Amino acid sequence: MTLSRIFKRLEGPQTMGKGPLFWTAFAVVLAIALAYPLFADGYDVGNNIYFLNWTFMALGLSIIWGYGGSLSFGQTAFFGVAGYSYGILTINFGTAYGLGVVAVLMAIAIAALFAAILGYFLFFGRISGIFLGIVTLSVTLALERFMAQTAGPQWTVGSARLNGFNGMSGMPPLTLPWFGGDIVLYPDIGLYYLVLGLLVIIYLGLRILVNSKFGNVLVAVRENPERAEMLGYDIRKYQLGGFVIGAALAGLSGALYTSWGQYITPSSMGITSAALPIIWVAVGGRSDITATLIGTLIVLSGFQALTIYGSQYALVVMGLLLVCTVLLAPKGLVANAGILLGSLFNRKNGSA
Amino acid sequence: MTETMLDIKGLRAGYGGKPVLQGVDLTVSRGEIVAVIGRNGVGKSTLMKTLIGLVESMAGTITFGSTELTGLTSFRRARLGIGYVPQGRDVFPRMSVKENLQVGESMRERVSPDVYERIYELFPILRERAGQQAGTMSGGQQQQLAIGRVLVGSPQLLLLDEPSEGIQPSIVQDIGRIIRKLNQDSGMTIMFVEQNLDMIRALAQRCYVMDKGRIVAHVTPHELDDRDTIRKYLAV
Amino acid sequence: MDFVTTLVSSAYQFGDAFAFLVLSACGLAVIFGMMGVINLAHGEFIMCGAYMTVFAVNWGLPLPLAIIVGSLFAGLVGMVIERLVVRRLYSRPLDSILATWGVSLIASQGTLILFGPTMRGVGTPLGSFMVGSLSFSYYRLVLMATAIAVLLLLYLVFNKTRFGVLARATIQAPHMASALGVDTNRIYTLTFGIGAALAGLTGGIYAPTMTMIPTMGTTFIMEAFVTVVVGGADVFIGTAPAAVLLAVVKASLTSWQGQLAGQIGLLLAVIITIRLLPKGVTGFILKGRV
Amino acid sequence: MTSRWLQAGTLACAFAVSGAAFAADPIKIGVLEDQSGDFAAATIGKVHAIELAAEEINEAGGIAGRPIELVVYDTQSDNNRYQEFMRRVLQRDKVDVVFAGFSSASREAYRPIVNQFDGLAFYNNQYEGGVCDANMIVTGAVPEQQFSTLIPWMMEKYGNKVYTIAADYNFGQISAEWVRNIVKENGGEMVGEEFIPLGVSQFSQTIQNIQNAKPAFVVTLLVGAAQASYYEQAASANLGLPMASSVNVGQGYEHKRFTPPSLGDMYVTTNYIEEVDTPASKAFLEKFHAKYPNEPYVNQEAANSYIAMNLYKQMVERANSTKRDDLRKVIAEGDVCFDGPSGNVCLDPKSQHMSHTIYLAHVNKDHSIDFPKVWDNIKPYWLGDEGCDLTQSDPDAQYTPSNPPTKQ
Amino acid sequence: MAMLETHNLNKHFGGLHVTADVSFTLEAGKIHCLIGPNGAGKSTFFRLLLGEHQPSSGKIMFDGVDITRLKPFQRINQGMSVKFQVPGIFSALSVRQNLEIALQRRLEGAELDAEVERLLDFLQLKDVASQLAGNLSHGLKQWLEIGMAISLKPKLLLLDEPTAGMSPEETHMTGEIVKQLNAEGMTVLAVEHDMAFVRQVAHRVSVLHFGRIFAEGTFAEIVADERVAAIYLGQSHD
Repeated sequence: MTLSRIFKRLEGPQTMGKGPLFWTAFAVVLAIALAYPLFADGYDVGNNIYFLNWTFMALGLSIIWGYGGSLSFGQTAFFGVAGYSYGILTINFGTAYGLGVVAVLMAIAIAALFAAILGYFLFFGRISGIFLGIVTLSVTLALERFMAQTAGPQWTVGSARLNGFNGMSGMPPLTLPWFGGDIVLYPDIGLYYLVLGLLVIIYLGLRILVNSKFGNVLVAVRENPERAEMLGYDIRKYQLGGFVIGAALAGLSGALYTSWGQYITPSSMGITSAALPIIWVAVGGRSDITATLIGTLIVLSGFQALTIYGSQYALVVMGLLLVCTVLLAPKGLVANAGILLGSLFNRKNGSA
Repeated sequence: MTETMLDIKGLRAGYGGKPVLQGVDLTVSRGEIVAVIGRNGVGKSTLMKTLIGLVESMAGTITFGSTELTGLTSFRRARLGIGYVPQGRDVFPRMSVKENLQVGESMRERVSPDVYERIYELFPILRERAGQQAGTMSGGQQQQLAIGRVLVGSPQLLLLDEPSEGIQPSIVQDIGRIIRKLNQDSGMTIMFVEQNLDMIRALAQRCYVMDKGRIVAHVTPHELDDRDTIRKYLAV
Repeated sequence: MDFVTTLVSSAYQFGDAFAFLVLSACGLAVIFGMMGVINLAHGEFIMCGAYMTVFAVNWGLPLPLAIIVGSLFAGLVGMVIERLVVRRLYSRPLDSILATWGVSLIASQGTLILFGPTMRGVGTPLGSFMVGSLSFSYYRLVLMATAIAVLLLLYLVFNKTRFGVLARATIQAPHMASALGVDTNRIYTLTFGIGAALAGLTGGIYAPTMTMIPTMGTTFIMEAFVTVVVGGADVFIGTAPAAVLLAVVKASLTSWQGQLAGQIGLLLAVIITIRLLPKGVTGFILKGRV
Repeated sequence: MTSRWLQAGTLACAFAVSGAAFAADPIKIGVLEDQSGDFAAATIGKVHAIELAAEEINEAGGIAGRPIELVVYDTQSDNNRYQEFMRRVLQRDKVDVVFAGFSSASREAYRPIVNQFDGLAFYNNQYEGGVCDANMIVTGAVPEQQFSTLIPWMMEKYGNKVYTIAADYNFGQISAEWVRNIVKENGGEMVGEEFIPLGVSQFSQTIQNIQNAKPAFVVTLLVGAAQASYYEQAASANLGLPMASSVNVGQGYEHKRFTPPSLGDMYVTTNYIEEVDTPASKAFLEKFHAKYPNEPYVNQEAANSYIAMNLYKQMVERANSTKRDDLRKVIAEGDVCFDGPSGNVCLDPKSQHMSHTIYLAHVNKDHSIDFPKVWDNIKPYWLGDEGCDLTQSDPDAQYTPSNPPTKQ
Repeated sequence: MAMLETHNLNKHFGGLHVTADVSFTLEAGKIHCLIGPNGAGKSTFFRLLLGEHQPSSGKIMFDGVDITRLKPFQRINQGMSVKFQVPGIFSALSVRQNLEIALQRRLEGAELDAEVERLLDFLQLKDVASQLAGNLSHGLKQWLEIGMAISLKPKLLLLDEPTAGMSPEETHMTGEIVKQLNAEGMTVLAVEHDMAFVRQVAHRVSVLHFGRIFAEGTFAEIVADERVAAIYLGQSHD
């Protein structure tokens, strides 16, 4: 009974996939993911951590854009802020004794705070739609340009040099406090399970969130902001809330990325980087977190494969893919496929 | 005088898949002035919008002269000689009166230069205010502009959607007089949607009565002198 | 430095910043203001104009003619892209951001594949003049004059020509314009084409002063966006005053504290603007009007 | 050409030439260079130079009898791609050595990964100096080699008032620091120093600042295509001052890309450019053009990459191993040298950087090049002097003059 | 007692005066209908009450509080609620969720669930509860929106043409719903031009004409007023 109540909170009209079939598939995928390091080589495990790192940022964008209807072009700004914060904190204080985890949490908090301040200006200034996109992009580019010029020795925080365009490096990898000594999480199996675990928790948590009251209002604001306001909701607060959650998730990506590669640069916030999350989310299907998650992983691995095998044509193919997706599958490839699958399945059921 | 200008058969149209027009049949002959009357919300404006192509029709035919209109975009219909004056006027608010008039030129390949003179004679206020921003004018002035604007394209058929709406009675009478003059002088065919009895009586030769997306009656303006008829077909 | 030299030098710096802001932004502003589309391929249209200009010079055309060829070519490409892609997305402005981003990826990498990583430019013509101890480039004056000419031309096109009247009518009430016989699709195509041609003109006219690489358009992008954000939707009452304002900020900060201060000043201007004037200068000027 | 074709082609060549002799396991060399994106112009030649060297070495019997197999990825001028592909070549392709990186940012992006997997990487670029890392071998020239020669010479010839404009990032900042220190040591005066944010392409104000300061010459440490617009704009404003640089011409062949005379009177210290008029250089250029007839320019990075391949061959053959520690023992002997297109070069055991012959290239008004001065065997002394000694310890760090190693 | 009062409310757009000196009082506990020909300024007046437009001058008092400068959602939280002319629903959410979003303003848990069921019953939406609201018929959308509006338990319910696009049966049914809500203590202001509906529900009727209150009285008084018939039908009143 309790189990069914939990499932009830995980399901709802805001998320695709429900019922035993979906959860069986979910369990199978999860089981494969858990067993994966047993039969994959170190490179694949490390590479998959890298892919999984980015999904948090994509999920965050799905919340603010797909569910909340406000396009943020500034996800990478929060990514960068958290990445630098993690770097500064861990270079100064190290990651032992659980300080690494604290640093990740603080990095996320700083990114969220930055988003709260920026979002206050944006949403309480009633900036919406396409203009919101330009403004968030401008802020992101500003941040990139600012960080790129911090090469001089005066730009240090404690013992951490921001190091300008070349980027900040030398931060220790994440460690988890454990009985009998900390576990150092290099990009191998340990970090894989940590990131996978985080992803499962956040995915399920977001499912609950978007199917909760807050999620309902968020979608209500997207669907019909006037009506939502006329139900007495201060829609600006909900938009801000979605924005901050999205930023915090981008921050998690940023902190994990920085610990993964022990490196963060301003170009993580440049225009190309800023556009990438939008592409992942749009290609997958922005208004569903499952579609976003699958889409992000497909696009990331697809683009990497293109770069490996397509060489200089990779970028051209990416551009074409983007244009075609927008024109032919406006809801996103994964979401459209999901809808198709759903209707096929229903039809079969109906005729049977 | 019996040449058919507009022939509508079984027209169904509406918004978002929901038909507002439930099969409208109606004809207008060349040179006529025909009114479509009815309560609010029965589909009169939707009919006008469907005729000019702003609402897509779902079924039925609209024949203008010998041309089938369904499937044509609205600018093509306008260029065939249908002038449309919408409810609420829809002047271009941040453009001058003169510029508003110039947009009407798009209905024709070539517009004779004296057309503006003729329009200014009909509506002297437009000459006076030629440089003023249209959005800053009163409702009555905007209505005159909206009619003047469509006359620049010398339409054969003029569609007027509630020309009296929100306008002072004296101006309503002026507008009525001008429309009649257009019909008499140049034989312009006029179809209008109206609730204003003064306007209907002053102008219409025939009236179609609409209710719930259908034509439910066909009356003469004289019949509207009867209180019960009014009560039956119009509001209050 | 004597007074005259200081004055000339300040005016020159202001004019230079103004020209760069106006020319960077005008194409973007026309497309955004008139059609509500954010054209992320703006930089690539600039690059397209610049490359075409250099090709035309290499074919033996004189530079001014080559710039016009470059501009027209960019406009043509713009119209094709409007037809193929942007047209389908007018009801989905956010998706048009994605699509134009895709176009920009294809364009810049496609150019790299076709023409290589760099191309030899054309030299800057016209030489220099001296005021006091300082020498100035005549060509920069041409840039300033072009910026003003572009604004003037845009004003004339959109206010004094038939096309301009129809374009503004289409923007203000597309359905009504269509019902009056205006082929609104054609207007959209032409407007997008004008925006692209303006970007191409910017590319062409800056081509002699810059390095020719496929990503050259990106150096204009930040200034372009900043100007459009501060200016808001209308080219005339928004972009032009915004460019004046930002040029003052940029030129004075740059001369006072260096290039970085100038750049940061621009961005602060954006932040302040969105708080005080969420709809940009346009919104401020139109406030209280219809 | 895709990376796979490259690999296949190289392999095919190798097998065709020496047949059965190559039954031995190939030596795998990872190549991560930017073949698209912002930096492509300067780096495509590096890939070609590596391919040229690999072909030559394979034709001559390979490295200790083992053929070279190249694993080439296009890093798209994108730091993330460096991280992805460095991991890939080390973990998946299990290469013996990696030749990687153009920008310092890309080097810093991959360096932690090389350290993590304890790999060995060659960085074949001229850069701001200071990398003290046992996993790295740097063959590019560093500031002490380029500025200790260039600046005193310029001051002697033109006067001692110096104005620096530099890209506002690590390379520019650190190089400017070097210039500042050397100018001071030689009794000169800095009349101005200006840092230009990356991506800025408009220089009117800067040009005026320079005119106001009236320097004897300008040190231009500009980077990237946008900033290269300076030369055109300065020429058009008739600035007319001599320029000194460590980065232009040798890397981005601006004198070939810009219309004369915008680079007129520029002096550059470089360890190689294709105009270098020695028999070794001419032979190298000839081989290069025979293989890549359409190469627009053979720059110093291409030469360094070619040299690096040959140095690696020598190290492996002397160590009879590809293990990093064995190779470093060879380097520690202090006589890993190669007589290549740029003259004789040797690896410095303390810093694992390379000594160079430094050519002073002078760009004439018509953009032809002459060499008023050549300095032989300039050593990368700074790191060693400051206390970086990789034979003793491996700090995995990058130092700068304002942030030197803590001396023991 | 006055639930809602406006004092000399003016609104003009450029040269266009949409409402002029509207002083209007709505008694608590009444159903008050606002009628008038198209373009009389009804919807502008409505938007002024909601706070979607700011008046050029004048004052709005609601239940003793000056709400003239309050934002729309703050007015709602003062105890008013609105149903728009074009149904303002959340198309991508289910009918049940639409109601939940409205009800979660004041209820939660089992109480909320019970109230959802009660409303679904009351509005006869039970059969379509799990459908997406966007797929409902026009009439059902209208009811759903009324349901959302009354979920807030407002003191004052504002209805903008609540029966637009409804069949006579649906219109009648809507009238009954409104009367029942009023009987439960809700004050109602409806802009409407369906006279059958006005006759069915109105305690009091005001006629808006050229942005002014032209006449006011009971339904019978208004119908009997020849001047009202005249302006409605555009007859010159001489």
